[in-house]
Amino acid sequence: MKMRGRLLTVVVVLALGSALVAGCAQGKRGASDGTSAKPYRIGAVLSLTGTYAGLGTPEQNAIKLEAARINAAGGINGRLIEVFYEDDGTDPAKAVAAAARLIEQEDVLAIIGATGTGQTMAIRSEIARAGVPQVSMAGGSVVTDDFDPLVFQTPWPNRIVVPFTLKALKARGLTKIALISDTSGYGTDGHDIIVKEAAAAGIEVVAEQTLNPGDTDMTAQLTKIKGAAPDAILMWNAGKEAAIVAKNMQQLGMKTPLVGSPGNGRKEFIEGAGAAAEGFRFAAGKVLVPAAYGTDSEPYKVANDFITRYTKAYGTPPDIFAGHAYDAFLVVVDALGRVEGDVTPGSLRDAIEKTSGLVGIGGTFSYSATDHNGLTMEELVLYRVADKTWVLDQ
Amino acid sequence: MARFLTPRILGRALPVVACGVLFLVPMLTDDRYLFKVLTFVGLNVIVIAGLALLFGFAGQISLGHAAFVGIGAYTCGYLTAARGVPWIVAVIAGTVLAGVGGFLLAIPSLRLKGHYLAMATLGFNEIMSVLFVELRPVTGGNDGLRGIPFASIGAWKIDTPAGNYLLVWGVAVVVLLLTANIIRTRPGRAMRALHGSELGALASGVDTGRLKTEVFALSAGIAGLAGALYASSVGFISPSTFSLEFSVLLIAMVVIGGAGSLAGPVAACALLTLLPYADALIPGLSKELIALIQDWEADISGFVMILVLLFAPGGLAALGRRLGGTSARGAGGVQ
Amino acid sequence: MSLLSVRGISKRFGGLTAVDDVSFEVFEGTIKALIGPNGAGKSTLFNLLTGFERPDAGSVSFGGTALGGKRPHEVVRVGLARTFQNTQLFEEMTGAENVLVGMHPTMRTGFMAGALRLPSTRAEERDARERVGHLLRLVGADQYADTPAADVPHGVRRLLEIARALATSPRLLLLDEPAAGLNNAETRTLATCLRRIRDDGITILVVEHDMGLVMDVSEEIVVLDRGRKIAEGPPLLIQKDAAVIEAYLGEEAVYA
Amino acid sequence: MNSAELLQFVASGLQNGAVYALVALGFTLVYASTGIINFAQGEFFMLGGMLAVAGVRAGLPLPFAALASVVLTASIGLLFERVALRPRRDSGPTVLIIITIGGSMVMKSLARHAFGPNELSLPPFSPGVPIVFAGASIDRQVLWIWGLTIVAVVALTFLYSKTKLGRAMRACSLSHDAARLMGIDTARVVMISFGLAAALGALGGVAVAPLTQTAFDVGSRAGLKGFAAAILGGLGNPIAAVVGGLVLGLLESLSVAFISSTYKDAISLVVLLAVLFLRPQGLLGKSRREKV
Repeated sequence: MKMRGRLLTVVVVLALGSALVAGCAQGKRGASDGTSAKPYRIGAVLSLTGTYAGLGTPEQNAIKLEAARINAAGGINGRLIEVFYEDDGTDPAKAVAAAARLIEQEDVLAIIGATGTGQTMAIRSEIARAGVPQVSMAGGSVVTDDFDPLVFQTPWPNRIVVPFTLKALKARGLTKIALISDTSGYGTDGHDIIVKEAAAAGIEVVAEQTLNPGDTDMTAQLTKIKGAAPDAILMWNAGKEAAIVAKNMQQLGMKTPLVGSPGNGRKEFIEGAGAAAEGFRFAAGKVLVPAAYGTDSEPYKVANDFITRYTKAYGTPPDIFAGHAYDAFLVVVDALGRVEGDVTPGSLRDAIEKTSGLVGIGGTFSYSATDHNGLTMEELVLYRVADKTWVLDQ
Repeated sequence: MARFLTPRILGRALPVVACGVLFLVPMLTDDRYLFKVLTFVGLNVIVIAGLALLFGFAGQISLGHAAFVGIGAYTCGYLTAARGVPWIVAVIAGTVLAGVGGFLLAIPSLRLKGHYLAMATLGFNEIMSVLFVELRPVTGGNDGLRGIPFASIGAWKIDTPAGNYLLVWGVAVVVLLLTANIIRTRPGRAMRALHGSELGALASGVDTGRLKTEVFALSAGIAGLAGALYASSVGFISPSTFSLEFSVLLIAMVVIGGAGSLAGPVAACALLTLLPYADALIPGLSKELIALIQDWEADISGFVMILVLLFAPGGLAALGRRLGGTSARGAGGVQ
Repeated sequence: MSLLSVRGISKRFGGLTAVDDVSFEVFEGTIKALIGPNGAGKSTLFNLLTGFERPDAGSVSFGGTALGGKRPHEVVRVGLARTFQNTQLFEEMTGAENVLVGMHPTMRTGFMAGALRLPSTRAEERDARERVGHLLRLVGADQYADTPAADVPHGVRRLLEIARALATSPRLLLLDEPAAGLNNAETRTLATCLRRIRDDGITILVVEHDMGLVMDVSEEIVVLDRGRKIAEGPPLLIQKDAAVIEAYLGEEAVYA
Repeated sequence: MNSAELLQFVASGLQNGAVYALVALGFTLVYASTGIINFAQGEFFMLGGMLAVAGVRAGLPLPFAALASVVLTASIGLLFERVALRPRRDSGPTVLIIITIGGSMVMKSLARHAFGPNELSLPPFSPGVPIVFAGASIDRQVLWIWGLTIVAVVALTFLYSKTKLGRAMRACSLSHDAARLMGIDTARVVMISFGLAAALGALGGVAVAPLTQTAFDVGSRAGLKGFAAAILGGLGNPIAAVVGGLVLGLLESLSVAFISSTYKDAISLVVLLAVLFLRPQGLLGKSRREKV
């Protein structure tokens, strides 16, 4: 009896507490209603801790920077923008709770996020139920391939990058490739598309190896690859293992060209791989070397401006993830400015879908009723690492 | 006279009041976020009830319970989303399959104790994590399994957060009552005896080998049940949810709650599950403070774990007993 | 009538022969003592009888059935219960709960029935608690029914263990040094208790160092030395046995 | 597959294996004197690498930065034992284990606050082209890792067998009460073993960082592998820890060579479980009989 009593006391306390909290939460919401010219409320679900902390942090930096800039200039339609950040800890379940909170307690008009593909997919049911548009910064093809009218995406998905990379390989006469990809969502997605598209691009995949995030030595996989004698090694991953692959190749005396994914466009890769990074090639948007846009073009100015301000604010130039977040925020803000009549999640979604020729960091976005990624291969260029920095590989 | 009656009256009245309040929440609020968070608490409470049996009472450690939750979740998710199996059948299948998994893991682990059992179950969790990623036709790999339908029994569909909350807590309360009953009767005593002294238990005629496998299977099955409910509550599952860290967190909840207690681990589970959402549940915090709390959440959890155990080695259960003024008893003390 | 019959049982640990070709009988309704200097193999012999160790040779039969290959809990179910030299109580459970665990083999409630608290479970539970109360009174530990075993005085711990063994409804009770650590008064209580148990029809085989107790209660004594049986007979004869005296003198020479 | 390739796989296995061994040594050291598994051991590995990077960034020459990092991590280990574990020394192992889990969460998260979420690089100890041996090429840093592992094992073996402290540690591993009766200050011994374990973990972290870079979250995996290696070899003796580490490393690289790189971790875990089920005391452990 005693134990049952205690057990139920716990349950009672819990229930009473939640009821109390519920009341307060409602009170809070009631108070915020009916204010005129209140700010537009935007939610952001980011991985600020956990595995993707290295991606979510620059994303938050970029959004904060842009929100402050727009608010300093008077906001949109005379209304300020208020961004509510939620950390999903790189956990899908937490992302769901975060999205529910943004929708229920903060009454947001749109959600930017999530950082990762898994988290992006996880919050879909919340998004769908509330009819709130979502602009994801995750690169998984599945985000827009598995089409949802409410979900938009700013990074270049593998569906675009892979054919571009394969074309670039073919153009350079590298037709026999070995593939090494990691077992994360990004790597698996890339792997599948590469295998599917290779034949059409005139490329033969002669070896396939995987690595696990956290692996510290890839000489075993590379020794297998070496035996297959490929023209080039195509690596698809985003983590710190990329630098190890490059260094292990150098250690094994492999002169085979190494080609990577946009996920490798991080200065940590160049630092980590050191001399082994020289000659490494990968496809990505033009943000890394804005001159690729042409120095008098609009995109150049946008990118250069962002890079300058970001560097000034945070002491380090933005990486591609900061760029994706800039774009996601820009897409929402741009649409807010174009909504006619009442701004509701529904009208905002329609406005986002009508986005056309919007110059961002990752490229020029034009969404349509069937394309919620809005980018094309035109936005991509091939980079090469030379003298510890990125140069265009012509 | 009244003095002696009080605990009995309380003992009878509290369950009714508790359930009443718990199930009144949906009438007091319609905040779906609140329901989501409380649903997570309820799901974890279910897992903890089973793990408290296995670890807190029978003394058998498992660092693989997240994998059992995963087995339940993927079984239910796959069967309902891809095969169109009725929800209730899928939940039973998930529960049974996780239980069978626990049984199969328990048999070779019988000889293992302490750290070795920890390693074996931990290894099992890691192997299952690899399988959740690689068995893509069933699990959807890293992209996860989407479009898992809500719970439904016949034509009745439980598709609102409030309904889901009631469903999960309904199951949680039933599981808690059943486990509490088990603890107070013959199998529960045998478990506590096994924990206290395996030799003593054997000499009392307890088939400890069989008992271990039974408790392991039961505990894994309960974890699978929670997993199945998780799948239909969230509608999306992916491998990272059922990681080793989750298993470790579950064990931490039981230890912080206090071995040999059910109420303690349930309280610890509620506290640790709510911690990440504390900012949202306590109204009136500034945005800066909220961001700070989110940023430092892992530090806070870690410190809380250390502090609780430093100042209450018997866990919350012992702390509660001390505050409640009950005379000092053995660390178990469950009647 | 012979209840337990041990035939040529042996056990080796590495190079050491702990029990060497020992045979003896225990007759129903008697108290038999097993004595010998330290390291004579008494505890090992107990472990062999109760399934905690497997003999290398020899056989044990109990009430006509062979115990060979039976595991400890199966041995208990056949009707052979034991206590330990280092008491193996469940420290966090109360005295009554400790004894209730001993009722395990005679009770039937499984996980399902326990979880649902069926009427049959409640009835069984009530009966069991009644019997536990009776057993605690029998051994004289009833005032510790609600005390966690960890807080029970040393002397009573042994009584609790005896009560727990009795709870399994044994025909033969194996007691491993029940008087160790008891004072004189407690030992006298123990002797009374043992006789009462015997009078209830339960046969007792006891390993004991306290010669006063052994001579007082036992009807027959087996003496082991270095794994071998060196003597067997009624107390008065054993006291005069030359081999036994030599074995114990040898021990005194070492330990004096 | 030719012999040079096979040798390359073996070299790869031994490289990872040596790292696992260094972490496993830390587990084994703490286990021997306290009977608990220190789940924060992987974080000492992480701290070793991170603090060395911080030292280099602060302008310290690499050898000093490495040394300072090992010493600092050892002090953190001592402090952790003193503040968080000593007060609960008499509680059961599970309570202590959960405290170490709490400690690892705090250390990992604090490292993220201090050093940021991105990976950091450390220059190699002795830059230069890889050594080629019978067709297999080996990075110079790997020689450092092997050398440090050997030094650590020799030093530990010497410590255990020849010094007073080592004897005290072995006495503690058998029984704290008995050790206290022998006049050994068990609290001090436990604290020193924590310090040494932290130093060993840090040494591994420093030695590996030039090869793999380091980040706030490398500790969990290192801890997992080290724990597995310690269990595989048999808890409580340094040689067994090293054998466990090397076997685990070889299992992984040979899985890549002959089976599949995707399942290499799963395969090595299955082998680990098989060893555990068939020989619970590990490959080199002595079976411990339970006294009735």
